[in-house]
Amino acid sequence: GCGEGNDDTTPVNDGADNGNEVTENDGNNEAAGDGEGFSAKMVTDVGGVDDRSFNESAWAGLTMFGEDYPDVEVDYIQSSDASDYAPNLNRLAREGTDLSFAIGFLMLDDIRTVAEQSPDQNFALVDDVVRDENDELVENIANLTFAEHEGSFLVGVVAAMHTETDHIGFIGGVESPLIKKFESGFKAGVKYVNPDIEISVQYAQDFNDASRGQQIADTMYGNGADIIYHAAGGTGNGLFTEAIDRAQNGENVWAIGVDQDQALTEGEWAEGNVILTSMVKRVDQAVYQVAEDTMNGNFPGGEILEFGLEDDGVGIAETRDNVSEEAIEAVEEYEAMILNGEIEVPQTDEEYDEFEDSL
Amino acid sequence: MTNALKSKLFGLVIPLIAIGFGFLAGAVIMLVSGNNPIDGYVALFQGVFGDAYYFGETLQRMTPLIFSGLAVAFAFRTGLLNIGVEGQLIVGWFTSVFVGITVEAPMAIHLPLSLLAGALAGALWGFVPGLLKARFQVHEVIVTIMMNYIAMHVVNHFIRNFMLESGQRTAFIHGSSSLSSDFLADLTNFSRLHWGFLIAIGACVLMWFLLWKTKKGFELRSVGYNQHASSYAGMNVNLNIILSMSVSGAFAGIGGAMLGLGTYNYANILPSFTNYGFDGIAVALLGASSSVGIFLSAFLFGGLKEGANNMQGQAGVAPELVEIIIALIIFFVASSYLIRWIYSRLQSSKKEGK
Amino acid sequence: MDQFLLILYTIVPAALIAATPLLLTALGGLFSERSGIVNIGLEGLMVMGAFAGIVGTLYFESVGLGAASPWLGIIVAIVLGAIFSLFHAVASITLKADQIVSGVALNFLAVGLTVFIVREVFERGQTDTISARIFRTNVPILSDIPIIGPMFFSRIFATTYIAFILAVIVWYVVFKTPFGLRLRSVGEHPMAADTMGIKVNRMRYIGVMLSGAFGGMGGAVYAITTAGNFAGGTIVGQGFMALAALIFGKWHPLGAMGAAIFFGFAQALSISAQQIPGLANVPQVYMLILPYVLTILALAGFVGKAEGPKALSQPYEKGSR
Amino acid sequence: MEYVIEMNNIRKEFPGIVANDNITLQVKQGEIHALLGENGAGKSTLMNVLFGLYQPEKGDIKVRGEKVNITDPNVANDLGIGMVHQHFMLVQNFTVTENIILGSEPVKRGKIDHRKAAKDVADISDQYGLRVDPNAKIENISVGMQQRVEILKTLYRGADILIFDEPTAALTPQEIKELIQIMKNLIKEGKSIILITHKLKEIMQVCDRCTVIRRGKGIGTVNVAESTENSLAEMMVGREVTFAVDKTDASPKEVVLSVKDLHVQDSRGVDMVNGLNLDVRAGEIIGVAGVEGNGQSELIEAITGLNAPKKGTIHLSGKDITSHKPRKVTESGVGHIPQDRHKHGLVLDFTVGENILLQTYYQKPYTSNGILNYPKMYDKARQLIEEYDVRTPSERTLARALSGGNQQKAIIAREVDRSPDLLIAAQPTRGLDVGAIEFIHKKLVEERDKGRAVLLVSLELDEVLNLSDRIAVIYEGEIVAIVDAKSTNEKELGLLMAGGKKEAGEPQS
Ligand SMILES: Nc1ncnc2c1ncn2[C@@H]1O[C@H](COP(=O)(O)OP(=O)(O)OP(=O)(O)O)[C@@H](O)[C@H]1O
Ligand SMILES: Nc1ncnc2c1ncn2[C@@H]1O[C@H](COP(=O)(O)OP(=O)(O)OP(=O)(O)O)[C@@H](O)[C@H]1O
Ligand SMILES: [Mg+2]
Ligand SMILES: [Mg+2]
Repeated sequence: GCGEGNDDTTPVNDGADNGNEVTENDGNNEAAGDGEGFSAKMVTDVGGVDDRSFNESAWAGLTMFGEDYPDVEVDYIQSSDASDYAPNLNRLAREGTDLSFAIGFLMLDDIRTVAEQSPDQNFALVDDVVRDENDELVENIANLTFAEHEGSFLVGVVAAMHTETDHIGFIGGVESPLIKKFESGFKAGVKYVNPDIEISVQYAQDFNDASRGQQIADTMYGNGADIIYHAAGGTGNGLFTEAIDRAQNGENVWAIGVDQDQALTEGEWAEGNVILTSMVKRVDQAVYQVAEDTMNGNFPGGEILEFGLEDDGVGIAETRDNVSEEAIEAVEEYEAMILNGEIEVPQTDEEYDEFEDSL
Repeated sequence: MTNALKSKLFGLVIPLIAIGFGFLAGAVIMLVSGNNPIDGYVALFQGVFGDAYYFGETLQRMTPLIFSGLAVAFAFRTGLLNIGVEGQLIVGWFTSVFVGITVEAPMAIHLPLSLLAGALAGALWGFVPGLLKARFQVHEVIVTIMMNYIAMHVVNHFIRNFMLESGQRTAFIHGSSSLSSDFLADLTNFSRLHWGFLIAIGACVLMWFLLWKTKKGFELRSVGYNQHASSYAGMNVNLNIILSMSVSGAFAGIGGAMLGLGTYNYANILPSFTNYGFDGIAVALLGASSSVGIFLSAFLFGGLKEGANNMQGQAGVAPELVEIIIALIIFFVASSYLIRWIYSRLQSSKKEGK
Repeated sequence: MDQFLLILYTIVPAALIAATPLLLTALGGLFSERSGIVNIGLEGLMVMGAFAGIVGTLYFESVGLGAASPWLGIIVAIVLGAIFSLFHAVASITLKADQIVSGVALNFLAVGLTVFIVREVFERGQTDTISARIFRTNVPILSDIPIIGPMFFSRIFATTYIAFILAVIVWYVVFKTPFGLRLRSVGEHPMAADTMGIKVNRMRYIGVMLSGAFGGMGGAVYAITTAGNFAGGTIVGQGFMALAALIFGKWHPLGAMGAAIFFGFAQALSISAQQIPGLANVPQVYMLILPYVLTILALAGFVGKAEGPKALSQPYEKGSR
Repeated sequence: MEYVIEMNNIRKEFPGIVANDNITLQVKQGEIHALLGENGAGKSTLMNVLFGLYQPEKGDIKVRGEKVNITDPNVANDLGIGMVHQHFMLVQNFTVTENIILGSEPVKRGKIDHRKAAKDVADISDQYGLRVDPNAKIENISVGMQQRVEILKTLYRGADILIFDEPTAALTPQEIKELIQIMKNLIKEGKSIILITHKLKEIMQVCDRCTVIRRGKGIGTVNVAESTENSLAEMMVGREVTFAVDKTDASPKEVVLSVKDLHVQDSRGVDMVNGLNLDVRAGEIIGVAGVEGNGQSELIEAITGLNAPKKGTIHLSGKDITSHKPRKVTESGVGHIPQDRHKHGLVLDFTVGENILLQTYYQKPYTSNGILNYPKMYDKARQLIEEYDVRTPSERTLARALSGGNQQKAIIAREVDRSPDLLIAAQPTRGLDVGAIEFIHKKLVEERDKGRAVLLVSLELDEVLNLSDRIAVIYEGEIVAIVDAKSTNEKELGLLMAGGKKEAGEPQS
């Protein structure tokens, strides 16, 4: 959920991996099971298609969709900066794309405008909900959201079970309602396990300042926190650097990754990995599912789809080498409680305050 | 006379040659990296001229660039390097949107008021380094760099705490302060082209007029070239420095208003700089700090950036290539010495040949 | 009191670490500007250095050089930075381009080129993360000194010490050696230098290339010690801050060192303050803008006029005046 | 081997101009050889060719009989040629020693050996009687001192052929005297000298032979002993030149400028003017004579509003203008020809026309309602260019491209045309050739005769004596004496300028 960073990385599809041709589309949305003539494409936000975050994940979902249905056409366009969103969405619409994904809530306003202008085409927004002037959902936009708070709750549980200092940290990127979901859910998870654990929270107000991330982590660890969770994109790199450094120094500190199974790409050093676990967000599955449904004539236009624990839309990462048996058991237990409604995970500051009072 | 004409013509030819060289180098890079340069450039040009929509977007995109270019150039003419256009643009964006949201008035009042607010905010952001330069001889480059960061954080703070509507942005401005134009949008197939484009053209004329046709402009240029002689001639050097930075900031501020009142109709929390200000440095320098030059180079910039999106979609060429091409064009323009040298070589060998 | 010291024990090392890339790059800028060539392209040189440092480290890691990899990566960055700076040198010295324009072009080129190459090599917009790291160290014995030890000699990267030692070396070279005298003369009065038989353009090439080497090192140190990988957004603005440090320090190596520490300190303070009881409730925006406001106040208050080398930004043409 | 230097048929072109056209210069061992010519005649160019800064298109150079190819100053240095440039080639914020050793520094373990350097410099300065403070920064020492540093630079490198390009233009009379002595010492030590100067008197005084060039062409070489000032001038300009300023007696009227008890500090806060009193009347030229640095600049700055006085009053035609802004002072009727025309007088990157309007651009008809009227401005500029004989291709040519004399004429046109009640002329002829000097002197006298008050500040005693009606001697920020120009002489002035009292003549410390 932290692709808002200004990662100027905008790699390109050199055609090899997606084997698509630009085909003239007659604009008709025939819903055919074999996918003949069906096209699903996406516009990345400035993070780029390989941001090791939700853009990459979304593209993985589309790619898989393309592999499973060889006759469909999948593709993406990357945005170099925020002013590219509207033209890029328009570009897809103009090409007659059957289903255009906008990856990231930053495209909320742009997708609304474009969708209004191209009422015959289907769109989907990842991470937010589009409403028109009358506060109604838009017919030709599907809204894909995730229960980041629930996933964050679970890694909060893991953190609470592992902390030895009873002090845990959270580093946010730029403060926004989305990142607040991560923060609130995480804090709730920690407190649910042990209300006495101290939690330090700091926002870097930047998704790309590793130096800031490192210093925040340094201060948090220095003040006694031993596990830090981040939802801060590139700023999080500083957290990992700091954690590795301290681990190398013999300190028992951990970091928790976000969006993807970050232990696979980050956190490694000579004697192991400082990433305790990660909160993954399965944008790939969500995208795949919506694309498939649309192809089959079931476009969920005007609906809000929330991908949560239930359908594995969010959860803790596969890599759990560092997580104790106990913690995993606890996670499973709490997951069940969330699913059956016993625990209502907070998403905002207000909800969190209520939640904390209720403990 | 013919000599003067010749040198003027030559001044026009150099950027063209430079642009040619830049594209040539881009083609070589495409070849080396396994792309087809012809496909790439066809896609690039189609991405600008291929459809009224893209063309409209290109014009929309160049609008703030014109302003940031003018801002840099205006200060430059007065001997000041304004690296703070970025910050001035950000506060201009925010303030114009603030007025656009909070004030209710008929369009005839509201729109100019919002633009003015943007201009004033930008001017204030330019005034500070100008004042410090005039009063304490503090180097404007450092102060403007610092002011950029201050602008971004302060604006984000205001939006986050007082004006946040959905996601990371403020509410939409009232229609009465919006530059958006159904007419222009229809004309260009729903692009976001807005009336600000005409204001930008007006601003080019205004800068040219200010600098070359007014008394103040005469003083500003004079101070830019020689502060000592200017003060001997009775001009108030400090006042002119402050004025220059403020006007420069005002241009930048209106550039921000173009985004706030035209392109987006809201302001949002900026996770990082917009880069319009920094691009403005390049636009101004490529345009030789002249109004016409800035207009053309803003078009080149806007077009390249717009076309880059099509280039990746249609020809599979990375959009960074455009950045490389821009860098090389700037390089060749700056190194016009090289072009002149080659030219004079050609001339003399022609002579010898006869 | 203890509380206060504990805070300093966090802030001071953090400040020194944050100052390191700025200082290195500012020292580079010093060589270039002292020779009379404005270098607004420091940002681009840092980008190139960060790129080369990370790619170099990854390469040496992959061929099994282990802990030596980041150091070799830094050396690669120094060399590549120096080579890349030739772009600025050729344009502004040989081709007599406007030095600001050429620097701006360099910045554009660095970002475009590195990301383009990263894509070619890694087939994605960012590199892998390095796993061979440079770690913070405690200096034996010195770190045991009370108060001073935990502040200055604990948990600091070796690169930080290297940067500070380099600042002193640069000061010595620039102000005590014939090379330094010639370099400065070229930046002050190139024609005078020319009449004394000094090759003006050659000195300027050396100045710019040194700025490339140092800027490259600065970028690499940042990327290797802090970011861990390279992407287009790894270096955003640090080069401009280094330029500010250079001017703030009045084009003097030790001045630049002071300025870099000042920036680092202000940043560390602004970050740590939020976790200091009492300061934690100050609205964050004040802390975020603190480094920049402090800098402006310092400049207006006591640093004041900074005059650069006299011939700065003027191309040298034999016989002109 | 009669000639140490032989430059044969030298040709050097600049874009659009032939600066040296087939010039031949032959210098004998042990002589002081003068090179004479109008501004822009090509003297500096010729010397820069000899020194290796420029490559000639044609011609050859022989040094001590051997043909050489001087590709850069290093080669010239190796051949024993040293040059003292017209515009000093000194790094302002370096010390004297650093400037001298630059490029051939004594080194000890990688570090500049300052001790040895200081000793070497001291040795040479003793040998030739060139006193300098080796540790002083150039920016803090006088022009005369700076010149000695320039000479020491060449000697330090073992030069025995020295080129002096207009060395006396910026010197005080005392310094000129010392320089002449130094040159004579150098000849005694076996050196040869090429001297460029516009001051015929100096040529007559020290030179053996003189080569004259005009508009890039060699006119000829003569023995100085067989020539007169007039004959040299004629050779140079191509017509007869009058030296004496042609003027009638002054008829002073009411007081225009009245300065009372003026105290002024310079930019560093040092007291430079200390209780100065001075009246200038309409219809007279008052010359301020004094050694440089005795408060002349500060006096002018205070009058023109560039520097607010600490104490005292300045009245113009009875109106108090103390501490008024420059613009107001100008409008009250003050014209000012500043001493440094490049720094203060002109915006070199503006056109000649714009420069000519630099004081009046904001007035009608050039500006109305804040809008400039360029056609009117250029009309005016053309008229003045004509009237004041400013030689420029057009009014739209950049001021930078004009020769010093013509730049000065443009400034004079600008300042005089406004008919100011008070005209302040600071060093109005510095570095100009006799033709231009003649013109400027004539203009100043004309203004006086029109009833203007003229305040002339000059380091050139001849000029002060020739032009002024009364002479005010300034010493340590005070006017110590006012003498009648006709009844005084150089000797008396010299004494007064050095702080001697008029009657008693006893020197103060
Ligand atoms: N670098 C240059 N580029 C172009 N033209 C030049 C250059 N230097 C000199 N000139 C031209 O060459 C001619 C001779 O110039 P030079 O400096 O030799 O004159 P000069 O005799 O030394 O004059 P002065 O008495 O004023 O010192 C002038 O007309 C001038 O315009
Ligand atoms: N780069 C140049 N381009 C064109 N003309 C030049 C250049 N450099 C010098 N000149 C011209 O050379 C001539 C003589 O130059 P010189 O350096 O001798 O100055 P000058 O006329 O004596 O003035 P001053 O002594 O007051 O500086 C002038 O006409 C001057 O404008
Ligand atoms: Mg000359
Ligand atoms: Mg001269």
